[in-house]
Amino acid sequence: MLGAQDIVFWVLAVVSIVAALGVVVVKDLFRSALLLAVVFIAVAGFFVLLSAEFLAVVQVLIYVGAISVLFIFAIMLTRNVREGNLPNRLQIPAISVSALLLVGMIVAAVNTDWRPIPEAATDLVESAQTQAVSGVAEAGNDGGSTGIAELLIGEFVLPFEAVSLLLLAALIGGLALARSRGT
Amino acid sequence: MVAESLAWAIFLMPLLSFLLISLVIRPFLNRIPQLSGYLLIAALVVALVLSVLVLVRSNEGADLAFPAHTWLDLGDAAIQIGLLLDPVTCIMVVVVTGVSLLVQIYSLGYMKDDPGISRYFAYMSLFTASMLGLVLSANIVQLYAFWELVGLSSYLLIGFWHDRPSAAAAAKKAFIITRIGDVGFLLAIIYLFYHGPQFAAQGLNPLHIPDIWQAAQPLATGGAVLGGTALTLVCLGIFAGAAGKSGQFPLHSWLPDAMEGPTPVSALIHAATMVAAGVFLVARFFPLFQEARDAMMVVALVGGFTAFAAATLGLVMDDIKRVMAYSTISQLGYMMAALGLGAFGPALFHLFTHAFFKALLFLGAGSVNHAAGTFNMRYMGGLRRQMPWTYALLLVGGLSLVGIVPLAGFWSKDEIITAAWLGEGPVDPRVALAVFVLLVAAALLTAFYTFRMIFLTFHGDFRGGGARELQDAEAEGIPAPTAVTDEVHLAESPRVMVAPMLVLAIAAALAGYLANPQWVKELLGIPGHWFSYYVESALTYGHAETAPFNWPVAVISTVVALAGIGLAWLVYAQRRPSADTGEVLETARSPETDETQGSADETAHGHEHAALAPLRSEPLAKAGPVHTLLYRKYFIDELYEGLVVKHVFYRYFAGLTDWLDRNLVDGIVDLSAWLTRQIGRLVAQLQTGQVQFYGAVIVMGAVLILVGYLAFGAGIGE
Amino acid sequence: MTFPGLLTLTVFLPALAALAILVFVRGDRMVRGFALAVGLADLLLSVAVFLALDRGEGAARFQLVDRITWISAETLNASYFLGVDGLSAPMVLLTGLLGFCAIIASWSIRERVREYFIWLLLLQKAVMGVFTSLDFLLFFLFWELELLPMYMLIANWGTGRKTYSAMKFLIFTILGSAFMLVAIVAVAASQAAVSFDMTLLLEPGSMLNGASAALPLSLLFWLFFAAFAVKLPTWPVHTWLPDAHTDAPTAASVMLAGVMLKMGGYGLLRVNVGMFPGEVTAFAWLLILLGVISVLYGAVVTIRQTDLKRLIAYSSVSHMGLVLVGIGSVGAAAGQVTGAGLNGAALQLFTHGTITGLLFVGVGLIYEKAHTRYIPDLGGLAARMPVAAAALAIAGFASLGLPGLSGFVSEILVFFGAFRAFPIMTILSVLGIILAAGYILWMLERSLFGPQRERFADLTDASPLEAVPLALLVASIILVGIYPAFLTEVFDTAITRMVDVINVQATGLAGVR
Amino acid sequence: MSLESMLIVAAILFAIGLYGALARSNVIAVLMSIEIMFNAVNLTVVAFARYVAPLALREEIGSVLTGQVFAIFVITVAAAEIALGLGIVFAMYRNTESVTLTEASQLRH
Repeated sequence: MLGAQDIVFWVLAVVSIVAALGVVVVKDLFRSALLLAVVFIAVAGFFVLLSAEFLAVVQVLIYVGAISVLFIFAIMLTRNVREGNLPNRLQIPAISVSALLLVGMIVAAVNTDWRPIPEAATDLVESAQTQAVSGVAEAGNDGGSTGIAELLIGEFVLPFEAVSLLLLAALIGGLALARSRGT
Repeated sequence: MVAESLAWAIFLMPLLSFLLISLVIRPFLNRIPQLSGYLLIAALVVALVLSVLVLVRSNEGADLAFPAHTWLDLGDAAIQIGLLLDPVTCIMVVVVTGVSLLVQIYSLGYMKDDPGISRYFAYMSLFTASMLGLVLSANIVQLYAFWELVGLSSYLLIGFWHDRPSAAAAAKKAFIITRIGDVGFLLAIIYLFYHGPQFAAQGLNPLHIPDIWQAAQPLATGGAVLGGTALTLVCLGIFAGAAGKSGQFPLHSWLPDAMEGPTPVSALIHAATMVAAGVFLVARFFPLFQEARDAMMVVALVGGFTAFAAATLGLVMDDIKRVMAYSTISQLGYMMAALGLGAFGPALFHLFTHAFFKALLFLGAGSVNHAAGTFNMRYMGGLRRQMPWTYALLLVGGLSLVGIVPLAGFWSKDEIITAAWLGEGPVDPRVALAVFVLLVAAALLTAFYTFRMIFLTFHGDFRGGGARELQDAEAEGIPAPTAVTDEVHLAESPRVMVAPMLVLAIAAALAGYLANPQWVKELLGIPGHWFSYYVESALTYGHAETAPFNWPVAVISTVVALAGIGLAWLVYAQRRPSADTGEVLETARSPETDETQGSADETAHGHEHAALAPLRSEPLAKAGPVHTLLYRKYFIDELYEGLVVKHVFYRYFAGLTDWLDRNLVDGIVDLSAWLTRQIGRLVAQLQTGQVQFYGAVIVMGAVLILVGYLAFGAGIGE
Repeated sequence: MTFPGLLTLTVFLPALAALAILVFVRGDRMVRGFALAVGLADLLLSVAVFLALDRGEGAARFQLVDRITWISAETLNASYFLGVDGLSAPMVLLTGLLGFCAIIASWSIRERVREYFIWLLLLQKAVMGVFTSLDFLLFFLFWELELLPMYMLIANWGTGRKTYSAMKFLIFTILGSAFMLVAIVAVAASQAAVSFDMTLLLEPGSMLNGASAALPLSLLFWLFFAAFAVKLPTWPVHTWLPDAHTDAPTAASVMLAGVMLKMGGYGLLRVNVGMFPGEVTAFAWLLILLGVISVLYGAVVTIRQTDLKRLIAYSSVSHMGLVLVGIGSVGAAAGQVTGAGLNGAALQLFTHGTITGLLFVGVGLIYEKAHTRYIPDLGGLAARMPVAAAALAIAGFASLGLPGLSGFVSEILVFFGAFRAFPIMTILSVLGIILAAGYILWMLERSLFGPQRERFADLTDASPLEAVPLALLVASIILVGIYPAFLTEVFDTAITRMVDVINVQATGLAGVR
Repeated sequence: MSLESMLIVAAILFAIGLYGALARSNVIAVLMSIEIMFNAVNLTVVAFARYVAPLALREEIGSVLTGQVFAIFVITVAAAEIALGLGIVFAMYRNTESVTLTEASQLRH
């Protein structure tokens, strides 16, 4: 029996896979970039399905809004846009390696006993995840706010700081690299 | 009683002189050239007085045994040092200090103008100290140490004029050849130490010389601590050392070359003292040899053969010092033969007299050299007019060497020949007879070459000296010997040189009366046969008795000696040098030099005076190949140096080893390095620089890990 | 004058000085002067260590101990553990002496002076550390630490194919140390409680035994031997030595031949003889065989050399072979082993250190002034450089075993000891002294004697400062030659214990059989 | 819709991205492929967070969100990587007039 969620999942799956294939095979880089945006949006859809709404929003903001645009800029700025996405000499090794890895991953995914949480607890998880951002108290919980924000500046404060440093470094590095030599 | 410190002082005086010269005079006071000489002479005077004192005390039967001192104590490897003042030592000490003193006085004159005079006296001090240490040693390791040190001083003094390549080469040769013998000596010492437990069982020390004597004696229970093959091996080892030092065949070839050193050095080291150390060594261990008959026979035969063979070589040498050198080898052969025949007293007596007359002969040769500027007798002649003293003194020395009554050499040589004649010693009578024949033949040759030397040097007309020799060498295009100078001033040597020779001549003439003739009961307070009795009293073990005077032998040896002199007179003194002018006889030169000589002669003839004509022909050359054989010293130098050392050893053996080291042993190392580099180069091909290729390889690795995990690691997570 | 930490100070003073030079000493003259002062201070400290050693009967085996836990007892149980006994105290003295001489021999270095002296001082520190550390981990640390300065000295301040030689030296030694590391780990793991304490392994009660060892004892023995044999060096792993010596600067040659080769001999005596008494007696025949081959082979190859430094290097192979011959003396009949051979081997380490040090200082002087080490190009130097020539000649005579100089004493002790065990082998090795006379005299004849050469007309002799190391080393050679007891009585305190252990072990085995 | 189907989709996306990263010659295309791989990884992380992780749910609700925090970090790092990556692309373009990855092998020995 096919639920609404399943239908959405399948649609998203087909869209994302087709778009991803498009990204890597289409000759025109500009079109690749547009298809890449489609992949990002489909992944955002998956996030919603997985009740990670906050992440979905972040995905759309950063990937679709920023990164895709950056790519398009880059393609525009490097002149040989249209004939850029040529395959190199590693076609057969690349396909075989990827296929092998894919088979391996699928086998691993199917054969492993993941011991998922019991069906009964699913709702609880979903609501906890959904409310992660808002922090509204739930029936099974005694109302403490346990949002992502608290996790980020609490338990994960060190990685958080490290990532901020990384971003700063990337910012400076990007500037230094992109700056023309003379000035 | 003599205090131990006084006995040590005999050794320490020259050592002190060495230290003062090398640490104070040579660095700071080198501007006063004779100072070091005076210092050494003063030290030697003190040492001589002490030596005579010790000798007198010893003769009076004083107890001169001193306890040994520990030098190195490592459990059973204890090495002690001490003094052994037996009669043999006492005699040797007097000889060494006495001759050394005279030679140093002579050196003051002979080395006067040499810039290295301080160095010379430093080396001489070192030598005298080492030689005294050698004869005084009570421990065999101590003896070996001084044994090597005299070798060192000999090396330094032969190579004293180190800017002469021939001197440097001769010094090296002397050291290495004696060292070959020394290895035998060292092995004997090691072998003695090896028997340490057996020695210790009898309460003996395997390195203490009197204990070694005792060990060789038969025990009451039968056998000996050191007996049979072991004893023979030890004796042969010791004899190897002695043969090296005393220039016995086949280790004799260094001694003639050693004449490259200053003449006083030759007189002291290579005639009177150091070369006699080999004889001393065998005498020192005589109680061992007596128990080892095989070793005795070897000593006797080697000695006899050397006495004869060296004398034959002495016949043809042109260099006055080389004649003397072969004579020394020959006389040392006499002493060795005597020891081998069991004639302990005669051997030492000959050592004693030989020290005087041979030192005298060498000093005389030095005196002649001072006048003529060369050692080559072909360019001398007629010197008796200018140098009457030298001539007279050399004549005394020569007659003593030849063994003419009543000079010292007669008495000592006669005792040795008598011992061989009687053949009463421990060796087989047939061996003794063979030795007797060799020794008598050697006596004939000795007389001949000695007077050949005297006639060539002092008789006839003067033939130009060093100046002429340089001229000829230039004309023939061959390098002149480095010792030749063009300073020819025909005159008697200064008094400082003649006086020591005079003292030696007196000793060479009269020393015989210390032993013989036995029918004289007492002469000037010295009892008849004193020397032999005294020396033989050193033999605490075993027994040796000098044979009484033997008329037939005395007659035979005198006749033989006179015959030799007569022959020499016929061949050399009858000749008029002018008759030789232009007469080109085949002198025994190597074929290579012959070719150059032919053309050179013609140019040389142009400016030749009759009075200045060098002795071009050698009467003995008529013997043809025999002369060549002798002149080239039986080709032994060619065999040793040319064939064995240069080719077989250096070029082939060492060359091959060196090649293998560079190419095989190191080659394997370099090969493995090369292989590593090649493998690296091969693997580096994978380093394409293509990021995506690297990525693919990484993913491949990830796949492998994944597959591995899926296939084998199913249980890992459990 | 002894105080706690004396040994630590002795070992680490050069390192501190190196740090000081790195941080605040400026100017070449200042650096040289400072290094000289430190070298002198360290020499005095090492003399103090040598004198402070109590040689009495009841004295502790290891003295002047500095011990601090380094890695806790629960994990690796390693400690910072320094101490000296009769075997190592003379080695410390030798290192101090040669270190000082090496500093003076470096006076003419003109390039990158600061860097040079830093490496030289670090080298001295590392070698001192090897001789004094009593903890295997620390021992290994110092053992490896010495490689880097030596590599730098050869590769940067050397001559000829210097990078090749430096790399060859490095690879050979590291290969050897790799074996040693395996052995050290196995030894540490073999004990009831993991421990790197070397002193335990030297005592009969707590020595390794075959039953509990992680690897067979004979394998451990050979693993250690491999490391020490490369360093010694013994045939056939000697070929790094001629190259390294030839291309190293003078001071590095002095340190290399003078003290670093001694690390190999010291290791053999300390570890292979001290800790494996059963194995060393069982394999004595093989050790002495390698020793005899080294002695003769080294000597024969030496004769063919025409480069002064290469000649001395090969003669070192020959002379260090005698150390193995001396160690071979433990192959004597059960219970009959005496200390002579081992004492000779230990003394040979010291004497060869001073003799070769002197040879290299002398040759360094000649090279510096005559600009060549090729023997056929030399000649007649004795007249121009009497002091240097005399020093070289004395070193040469000591090297060929002339009595009165130090080489003789160690040689005769080695022969005495070894003959008890292997007579034929010993006789063969005695023949080496003839060859030694051959090559040494040939070298002296060709380089010092002969006619004076035109182009050496304005050579100058050693300056007073340059004469200091010559005089020091000559004095030590003569002192040991005339009065060897001042060293052997110290060596003997350590060697008697080893010999006792070996004899007890051997008779014990014989009893079991 | 299940964990397995989610993982399979992510795996397919990852494989496609990998293929692109290995087989494209244009640097920008390679970077885009890498972004697809990042997204695939994010997908699995979030899927695990949803289906597997909250075993400890009853003790602490926060662990449910760990997967999402990880995803946020990944997104941040991806952003930084793109910023730098494109910077390098510009630098390379400026120096060689090309953005072809196979030509960029100057760092080879």
